[in-house]
Amino acid sequence: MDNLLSLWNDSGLAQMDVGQGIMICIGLLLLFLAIRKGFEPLLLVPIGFGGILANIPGAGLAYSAVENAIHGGDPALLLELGKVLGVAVGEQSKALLSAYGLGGAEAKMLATQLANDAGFSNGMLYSFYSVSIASGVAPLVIFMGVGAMTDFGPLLANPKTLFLGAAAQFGIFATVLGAVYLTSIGVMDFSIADAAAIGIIGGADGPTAIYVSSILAPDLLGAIAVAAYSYMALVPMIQPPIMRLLTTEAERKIEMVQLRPVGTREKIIFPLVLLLLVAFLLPSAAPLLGMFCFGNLLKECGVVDRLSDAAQGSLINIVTIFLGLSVGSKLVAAKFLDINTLGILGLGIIAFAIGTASGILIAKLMNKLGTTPVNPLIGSAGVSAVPMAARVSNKVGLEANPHNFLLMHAMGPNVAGVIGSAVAAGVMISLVGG
Amino acid sequence: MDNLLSLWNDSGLAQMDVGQGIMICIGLLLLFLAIRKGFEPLLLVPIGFGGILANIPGAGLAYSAVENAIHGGDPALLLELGKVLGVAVGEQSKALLSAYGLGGAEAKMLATQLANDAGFSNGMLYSFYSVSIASGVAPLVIFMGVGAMTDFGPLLANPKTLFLGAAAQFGIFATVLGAVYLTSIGVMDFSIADAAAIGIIGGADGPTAIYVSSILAPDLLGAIAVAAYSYMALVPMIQPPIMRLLTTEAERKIEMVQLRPVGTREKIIFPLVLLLLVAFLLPSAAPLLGMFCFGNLLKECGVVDRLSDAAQGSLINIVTIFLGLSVGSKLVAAKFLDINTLGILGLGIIAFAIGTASGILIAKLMNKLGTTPVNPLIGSAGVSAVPMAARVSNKVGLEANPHNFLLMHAMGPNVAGVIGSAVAAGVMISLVGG
Amino acid sequence: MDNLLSLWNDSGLAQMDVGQGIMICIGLLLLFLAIRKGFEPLLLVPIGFGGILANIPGAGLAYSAVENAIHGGDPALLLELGKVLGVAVGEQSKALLSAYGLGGAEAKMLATQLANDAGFSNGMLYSFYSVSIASGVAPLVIFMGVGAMTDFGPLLANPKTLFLGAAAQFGIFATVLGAVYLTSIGVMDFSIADAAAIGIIGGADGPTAIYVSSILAPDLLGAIAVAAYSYMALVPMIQPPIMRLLTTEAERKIEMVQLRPVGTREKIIFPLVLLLLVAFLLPSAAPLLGMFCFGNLLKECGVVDRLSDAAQGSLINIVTIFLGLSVGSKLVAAKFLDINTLGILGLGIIAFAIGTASGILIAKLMNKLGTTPVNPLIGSAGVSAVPMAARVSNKVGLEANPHNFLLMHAMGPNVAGVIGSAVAAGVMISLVGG
Amino acid sequence: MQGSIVNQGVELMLFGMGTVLVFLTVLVLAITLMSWVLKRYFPVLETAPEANHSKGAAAAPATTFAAGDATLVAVISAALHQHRSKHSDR
Amino acid sequence: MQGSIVNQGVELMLFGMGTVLVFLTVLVLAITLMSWVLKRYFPVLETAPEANHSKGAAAAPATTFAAGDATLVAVISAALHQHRSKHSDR
Amino acid sequence: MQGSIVNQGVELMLFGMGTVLVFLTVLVLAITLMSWVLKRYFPVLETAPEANHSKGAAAAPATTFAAGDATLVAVISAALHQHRSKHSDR
Ligand code: NA
Ligand code: NA
Ligand code: NA
Repeated sequence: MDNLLSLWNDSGLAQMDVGQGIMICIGLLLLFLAIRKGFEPLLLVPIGFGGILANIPGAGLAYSAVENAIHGGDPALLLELGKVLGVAVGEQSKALLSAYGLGGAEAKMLATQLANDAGFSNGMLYSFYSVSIASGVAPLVIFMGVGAMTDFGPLLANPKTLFLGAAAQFGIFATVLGAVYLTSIGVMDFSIADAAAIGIIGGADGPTAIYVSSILAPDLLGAIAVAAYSYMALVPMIQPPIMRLLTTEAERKIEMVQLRPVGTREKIIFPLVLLLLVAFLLPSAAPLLGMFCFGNLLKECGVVDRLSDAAQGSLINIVTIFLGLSVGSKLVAAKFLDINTLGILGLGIIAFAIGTASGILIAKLMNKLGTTPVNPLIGSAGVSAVPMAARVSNKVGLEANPHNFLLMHAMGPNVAGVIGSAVAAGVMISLVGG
Repeated sequence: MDNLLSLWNDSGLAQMDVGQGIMICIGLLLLFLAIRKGFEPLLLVPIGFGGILANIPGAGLAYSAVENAIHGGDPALLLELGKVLGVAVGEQSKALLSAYGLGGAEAKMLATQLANDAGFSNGMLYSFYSVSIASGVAPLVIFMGVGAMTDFGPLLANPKTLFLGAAAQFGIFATVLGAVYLTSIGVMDFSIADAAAIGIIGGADGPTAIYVSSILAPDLLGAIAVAAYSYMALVPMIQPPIMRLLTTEAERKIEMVQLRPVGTREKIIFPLVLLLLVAFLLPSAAPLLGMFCFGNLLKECGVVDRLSDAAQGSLINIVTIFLGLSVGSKLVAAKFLDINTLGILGLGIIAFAIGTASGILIAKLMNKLGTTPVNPLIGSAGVSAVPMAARVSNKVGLEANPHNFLLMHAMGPNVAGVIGSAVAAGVMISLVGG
Repeated sequence: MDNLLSLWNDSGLAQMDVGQGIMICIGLLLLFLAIRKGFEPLLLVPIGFGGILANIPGAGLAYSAVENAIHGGDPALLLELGKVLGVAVGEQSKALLSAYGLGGAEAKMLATQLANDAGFSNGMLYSFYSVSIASGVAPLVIFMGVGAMTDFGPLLANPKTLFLGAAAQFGIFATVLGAVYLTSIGVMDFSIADAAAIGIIGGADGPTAIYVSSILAPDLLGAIAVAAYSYMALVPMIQPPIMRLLTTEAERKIEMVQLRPVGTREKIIFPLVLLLLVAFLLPSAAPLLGMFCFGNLLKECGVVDRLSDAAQGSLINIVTIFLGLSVGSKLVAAKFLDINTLGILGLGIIAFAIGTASGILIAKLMNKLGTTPVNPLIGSAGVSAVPMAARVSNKVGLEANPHNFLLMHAMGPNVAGVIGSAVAAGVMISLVGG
Repeated sequence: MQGSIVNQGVELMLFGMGTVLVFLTVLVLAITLMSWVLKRYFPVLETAPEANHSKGAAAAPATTFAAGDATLVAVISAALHQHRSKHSDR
Repeated sequence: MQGSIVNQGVELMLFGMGTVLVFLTVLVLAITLMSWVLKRYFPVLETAPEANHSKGAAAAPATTFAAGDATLVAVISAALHQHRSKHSDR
Repeated sequence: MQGSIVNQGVELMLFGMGTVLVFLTVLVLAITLMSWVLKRYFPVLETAPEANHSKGAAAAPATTFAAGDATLVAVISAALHQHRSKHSDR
């Protein structure tokens, strides 16, 4: 009879709260969007599934050993935990959790020892998160793989498109402003680090967003990653209206000059040039752009195809599985079901829109100032969201002029946008993170 | 001359004891069975090889830094270790080892610091074991890969076969009873947690057995894993006599109705249904069944083939290598050469036999009660041992009736058995492990 | 304005010192040699790139959290660090760094806690190094992959060629003598452990050299690995003059007897025989040769092709990426730009030359003593550098006699050299490392 | 004490086997319900995703292949084999 | 305090956007310089490595293919398809 | 002190080189013994596993290929090339 009670008490139905139910539904929704609607499935399937796992009541998969001990420990253990965490006797588990979150390394170690001795251990997703994201490794490895899949040929053929990639990053910083404004008027409650992490959604680049959030705002990581990947999937819906609004039919019909062929040596030297500029100008962007350049060099140098294949094949696939599940571990009800999440979702879409608009407007300016014709539609590709945004530029261009193939032209600003947002990430980590 | 002595003292021959010699022979035997007789070679080749490595005298590959320090340290170091582990001066290394095994997290950390400072480090296999099994990660990742290789079509076409998968788990619990009985009459010395871990051999599912043992009875893990994989390889010898004994010729000739085709959407939704049931009813099974469902969803959803291929390809292969070597690290003489190992081997085969019999008997019952004909031979496939047990059902069926193809029908109970033993694992972890 | 200053102070140009500039140039040189000249690109591309990353001023990618805290912390933090590391107040960061390097495990842990609490974390490359090399795992896994790619057929067909593989290891020990001699006359400053690690360059085997250095001389690892891989790439230039000098035209023309075919069973049993010899005679070589034999058994046993493919495919490729970057992390200016590095480079090439000469001379002796003809050119392949040295033997042989195909005959001493240097590594770890 | 561990074993068996049975019974019900709901309320959609998964019917060109050209088929497949055996050395 | 975080945000925007622009402008200059140097000082070498990368021109045999043999092409590609569809089941 | 490290080096050389020689000599003996035992006591089994490993002789179909059909071979290989160059763009 005791066992029956114990089984029932251990069961999910007995421990479920409303928040967890809602989060499980959100996880199912993400899976539906990913599988049925094709929303960035490579990330959103693991994230959605991880979100469901993280909210299984009583399983504690997303919690550390100490958090699990605080949720499930007996009063004697809580008393001891309170001692090492400096919380007065009689206070609730919430105070313990917050003291653990804010505690120094020594207090954390002592609390972990107590929890382990009492038989509590880290949840599966918590372990995945520690190894893959808290260490910073997974987003960097994925960025290396992205580098090994990126062709900088179009960018090298027309380096001026880098300006479009720069312009589109205005979406990032405008969003930072928006976030601090919402805080200043008391609607939301974001720190400047939170605001910077939210802004990076406008970079339209998943691994960059996850990397920055893991450093500047780990608590918001779940919402930021979900927003970033969802809006990247929605690019074909978000961008075209803005593109049509800001360009004339004549501009959309502009045909661009055929790109010159780019030599192997240029492609090999480019990642090294970029790396050296990062080294000299912005070391805080070195992990992200360093791994990106490394992946690209593996691909272009032509003598290490084994490594290049691993970087863009088995390695990135394996890491994506754990990265996705780990992001899902941040979708626990207590942290996700919050007014701030709504703010993040709202600000994120504004970031995409402003980035798109900035890219187009600067492209129009370049078209006015320069001699070679620039179709402003390629400006929107500067937000990155590779290669979706470039395809959108091509599609809207074809609608206006069926002989106008913008895809390769848009790939220049598209990959420039990746570099641009990594640079922005470096600046923010340097200014806000230290 | 000192060097010559030092080299000789370091050599294996000088340090070898009988137990290590026997264990090396057992390792060679496992390799022979795996390579020559085809006994589950994917696991038994690494396990056998790891077993040999673990017993190399003087190498200490399977020991932690502290254990290596206790074996090889000078008296001054042993004195200091004794202090932090609370063992009186003058006692032997055996007391130190046992105090280290039972010690709290803090004592372990201090002892490790002492051992590291004295130049001792973790053995290679100990490191593999910590990362892959003690963390719980490797069996879970392999279970994900198994999920990505499993087709639930036959089960969905005929859900009633789940009862056969349930029935066969009786082998697990009957074996638990056997183990506690042997303990109660003083023949063996198993705790209830040991008994539960031994019972899971009857689940005929390698990763589940390793996962449960790593939590409930790490000391017995080597013997349990070896028994589980050996008996899975022996299924074509263990099951047919029992199947022929419990069925009549007429029953074995029963032809089953062609299975209905199962749609893609059913296959996509099934892992989510299973996950939600686990979440609501048995959260302690969430890690195992969660990863299993995740792998299956990756495979079935059709939009993340990269991840599905990684899960059932490079990732599972890599993890299998380290899992096997790590299991081998538990084949050290001191722990394996024990009367309890004989008990485990004996109880394990009983578990298989009872599971087989239960599955067949329930299948006979279903045949009596229901209207659609059920060939009782598919009941034995409920023990899992995928896909060997299903093939055995098919083979025995063909012997009785050359037109009777039971393979697809037996795949239903076969994969049901995987779910059933994972559920049993969850119950045992919930009741015994907490 | 503060931000502008902060950005400038964070930039690489403001923090760059001459040493870092030189090391970045060395990194670029390694990349040039690897990509343009084909110098062992699989390792030297990641090593060169890692070397550049490690020397990005201000990024601290190759430093631990504590080292980063010492470089960038405020005086209060340095004071606290000084306390736990036992350094008097007012001393400089250099004293802190050296105290941290020499400190015990407890002092290191306390210092790490302080650094983490102050917001400093391990650099990316430092993390890679800890996980892949300091743990010893990466070289061992690569050795397993090399084992899975090695065919022992030619060695088994003509076991006497093992003597050539033994002879060539004289280069290792002669170099040890050279290193201690240079130290004794005051030119260099190597400990006996350093000398042993430098000698292993003569083993002409990358993972063995990295494994031994990581244990005996971690500070010299960067220079040793760079020397080992560079000279392996230079084998076609280093060896032929020595080969021509030590052999007569008539000797170079000697045609060898066709090798007998070797059966599958011999190939399966060989790695086990080798493993047992290691277990009985030289346990300190067990990690290296154990993993090597394991990889070879996976390949030859024919029943675990999945695992063999993983070991020589995705797994070795992934590990190579991180091993290379991690080796690069040891190319920091402070440690590499040192007179000792010149000594290592000079001694390394002497090791290759002596190894080559010893192999050839012993081959000449075998030719004199035995009845079956031995072409002395295959002796040089005993240094390993698989398969480059065997190809060099073949090429020089073809120059003397266009019908003289030595490739398969040279593969015997070639793989024997791998075993020989792993044995030498075991002896040195046993005698010097303990 | 000896009775105690046997009691624990019996309890573990009863609750364990009970849970397995209850869980798998609920799963049978859930699967049956799922299949019924899909068949009843979303019948048309079923074929579409199936077709998406079949990935370009390779059968079509094969059926345009004139029967009786057995010799040609043999020649071509020999060429294929030869071609492959040449290139598989790489 | 409220003003303060807005100020921080404005500063972050100015310095951040400025750095992005400066960095990418320098990158444009560096790329242009690199391409110019390569074109100006190492012009001959360029074609060689390109050829190395193209890995055996598959075009040549195709162009020797006599036009008008459309039927044969159809037959052969059908054979190929059949061959593949047979072997893709594995 | 200076003499001491040289002595250590000499000792390391003697014992190291000695161990390498002894170990590899024992290995030579062990290999020779193994091969002899296999040949002497298990001679018949040897061919069977070898055959298992050769994995389907691809040569047979190629030899049935009639000589003199050089033109057809050229046509077919051109078709193959064309087919591949078309599909390698993916
Ligand atoms: Na971007
Ligand atoms: Na089972
Ligand atoms: Na060697």
